[in-house]
Amino acid sequence: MNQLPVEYLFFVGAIGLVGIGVAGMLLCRNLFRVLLALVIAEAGANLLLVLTGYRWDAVAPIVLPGMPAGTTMVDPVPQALVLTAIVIGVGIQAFAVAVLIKIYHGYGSLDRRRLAAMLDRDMNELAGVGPGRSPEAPAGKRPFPPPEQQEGRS
Amino acid sequence: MMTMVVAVLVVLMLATALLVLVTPNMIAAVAASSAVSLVVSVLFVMLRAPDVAMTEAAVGAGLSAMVLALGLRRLGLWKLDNREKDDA
Amino acid sequence: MRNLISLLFVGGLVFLLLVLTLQAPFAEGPMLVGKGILQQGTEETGTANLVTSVVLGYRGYDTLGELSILFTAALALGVVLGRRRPEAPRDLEAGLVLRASSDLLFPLLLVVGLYIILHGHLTPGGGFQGGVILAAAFFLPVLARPSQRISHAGLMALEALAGAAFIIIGLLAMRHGGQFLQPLLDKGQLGSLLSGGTLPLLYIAVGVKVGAELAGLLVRLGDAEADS
Amino acid sequence: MNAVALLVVLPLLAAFLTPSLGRVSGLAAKLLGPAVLLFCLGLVWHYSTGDGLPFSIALGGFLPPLGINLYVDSLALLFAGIVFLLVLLAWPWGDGSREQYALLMLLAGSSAALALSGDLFNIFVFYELGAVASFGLVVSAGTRAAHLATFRYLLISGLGSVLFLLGVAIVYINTGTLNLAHLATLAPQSLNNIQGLVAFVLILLGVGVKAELFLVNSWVPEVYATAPGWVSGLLAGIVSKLAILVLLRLLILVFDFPDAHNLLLLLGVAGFVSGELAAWWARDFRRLLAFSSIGQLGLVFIGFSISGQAGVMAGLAVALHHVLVKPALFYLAESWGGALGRLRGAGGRSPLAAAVFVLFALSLIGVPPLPGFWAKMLVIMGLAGEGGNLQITAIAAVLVVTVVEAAYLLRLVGSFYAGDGPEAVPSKQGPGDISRALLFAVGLLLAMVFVLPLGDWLSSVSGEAMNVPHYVAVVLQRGELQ
Repeated sequence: MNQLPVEYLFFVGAIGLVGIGVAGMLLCRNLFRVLLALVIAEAGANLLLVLTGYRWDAVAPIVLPGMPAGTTMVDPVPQALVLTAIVIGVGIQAFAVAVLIKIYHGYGSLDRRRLAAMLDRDMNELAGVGPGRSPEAPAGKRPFPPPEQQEGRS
Repeated sequence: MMTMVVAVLVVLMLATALLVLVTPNMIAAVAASSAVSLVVSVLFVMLRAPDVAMTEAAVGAGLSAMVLALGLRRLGLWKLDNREKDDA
Repeated sequence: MRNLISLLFVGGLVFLLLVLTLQAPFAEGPMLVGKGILQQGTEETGTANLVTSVVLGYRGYDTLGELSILFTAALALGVVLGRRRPEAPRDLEAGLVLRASSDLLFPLLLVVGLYIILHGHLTPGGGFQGGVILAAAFFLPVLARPSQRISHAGLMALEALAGAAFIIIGLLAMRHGGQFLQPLLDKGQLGSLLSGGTLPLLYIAVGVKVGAELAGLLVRLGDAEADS
Repeated sequence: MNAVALLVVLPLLAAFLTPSLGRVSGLAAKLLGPAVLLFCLGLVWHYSTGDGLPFSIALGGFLPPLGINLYVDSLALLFAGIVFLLVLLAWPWGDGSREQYALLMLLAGSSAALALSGDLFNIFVFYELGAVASFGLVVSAGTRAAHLATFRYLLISGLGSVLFLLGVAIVYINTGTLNLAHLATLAPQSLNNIQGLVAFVLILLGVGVKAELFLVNSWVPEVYATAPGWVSGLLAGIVSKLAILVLLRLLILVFDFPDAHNLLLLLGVAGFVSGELAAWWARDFRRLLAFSSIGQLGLVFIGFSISGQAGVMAGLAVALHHVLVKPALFYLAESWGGALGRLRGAGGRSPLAAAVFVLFALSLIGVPPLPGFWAKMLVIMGLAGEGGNLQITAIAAVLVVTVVEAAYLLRLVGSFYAGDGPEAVPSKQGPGDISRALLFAVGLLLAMVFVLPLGDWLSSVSGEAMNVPHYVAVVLQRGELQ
């Protein structure tokens, strides 16, 4: 009955996937890779969810002909949840790829930081305000000096 | 025996997942993410979840890789020697 | 700095989860709902595959939400990539091997997909898995013969029909004071193809919808490639 | 009673049919949605005026906790009604494409489902549905900035859903159930520990993405600045409010621990302070509104952190006030959405719009007769009633930051009436935007006049929502599964 290490292993696997995925989402700079990291994190969460319904002494939750009554089965509920979650995941993923294509068309880059800077500039342009926190386009009077100097662009 | 198999699979899975994050080649990254799904689906079989395993194999390893590959082609990253400049 | 905070966050998350789940009652969780379903599931829904009884019976409403999400994703993807452009020049046809094998594979995939959908209440598999295979069956010819196109309108209509069918089967149950999505029809002999009441019908709707949906997603992404 | 499922199902059915119907007849596609929405509004009215509330239905005839149930009380019906009303108001302002109509119906259906749902995983499914529908609406602006903002929103939201799933896994492994009522009976034993707290934090972060919670709200200014104005109004009016309703239910039924409340208080104060300070620094109208929205939702969380009925009531009051104010302000932003400097002298060019803005601004600040004052008052009174050190600090923070809020709003109001601006450009309001904003202003004034009956009604609604034993009894009427 010394099955302890195996259960640790499953958990380590699931949580490791989540950890790697989330770390990738936060640290990678290429947006396509960030999307891949999200996929990995989702797979980890799904694995963890299936683990919650697992039993050692049980069989898959399918009644087969000739199966003795009262056979223990694993919990079907988390499995159903994971089925749902997987399909949801792929739908969102396809949409994300389409958006990514458009972003690449629009900005010519997938680098997260460069894109963030360009988004900032775009939003300022859209709103008709100058780049950065410049002192010459304030609303009314500002009692404090601007906290940061204008960035490189004029 | 079971422990050994699971240990090998888990290590393989985590290593592949890390590979997704660090490999400079995007095609390899997509392939690796598909491989992660494949290992996960094997784990699902061991956890007695055949339905989930089938779905993960069909959706995660097959379809999702296809979607990502189509995306890569459109993004112009479909090159084997592509060292992305954008990734740190 | 930001990287450091991110790493700390991830480290904390992993550590917490590890500590918590290793304390948790693994493999002997309370399973209150699960036990109930294992006891009553086959009687209440008439399906041999209890995961199917959960997906379409006990949590059929979740499945409706999930179908809606796929539908929404396809719609939103259409909004992003825009309406289809008029015929753009396409690549030449693929090689003979690919074409021949696609001709060979198409009926095979179709049959396998339908088989998996139809037996979803008996064996592992069902609408989602079969639907993915159907999608592959319809996308394969597109890969082999880029000049041929699948009509988006047709796929969309098929999908709308399947989605509406799911809801209407659910609504029919309400006519006689039943609840939305309550199983109808005879439950039949457990383990035979014609068992499980309306659940196999629901699974066919799911399969067709998922298949049309995913094929549409792939075709759209592939189309987008043509005019780049 | 079972017809209550139609509130969710009919909008979804309409959404499925709209794109195909639009191919046959554009007019039919345009009219199908409003017809369904009006029918749903009628249904909401029918249930909320009839007796027999609260009740619960078991979908598919599978009794909870095995199946999924819909729980119908005044609070759920109130939010469902708000959803249908706001979507109906937004209907004529889209670009008229059938995809957009379908997305609006999906948003309506998913939001109604969230309001009624009595199952933890079901909440996840429809939360995701609402998220994807809102991605589609935001991206319909079609600019590259909108695409990028949507993608960043999608990533945060994806991270949130992973965290939510982890939380669900921890809850399930400890209790073996997902039904909220069943969880309410089990939580005092199984979840009143570190596991429960971690599950709460994970689920809070997951749902908090849409509720603009501090830490996971970085998408808010980007999305609100790039999306079409009416979409921002919908997001601020519907999506964030439904996320808050979900959190409220979970807080009352499942995670009713002191630690959870304190955490909510901290995050709420952080959100309020950071939001209002950022709004002070904002230089364009949309981002000012976005940051102010973060601040207001922080105030809602502060309200919910107060234990007992006072907290529920305070949080709901702030949330409902925000529903009245923010969508209207975003409608105004449709033509005012530029730099604040360009709004100089706007009071002369479109006096009506400026007057409406002044009204909303005063209410946001909390000037006495207006409803915003009562909402803020309830929060502060509730905090004072708790009386802990943390709560006193929170009161001080709220009061100080209110001064900041007043300063930036009044600064803007002042510039409206400060002669003609340097560039007398657009800032003229279209008749559609101003008439809708006026509708909300009238609502606000009515709320001011009828503040006492409203207060009584809110008190009874929150009392009903607070009554956990009753909730459990209604849902698990046929005895609990062992």
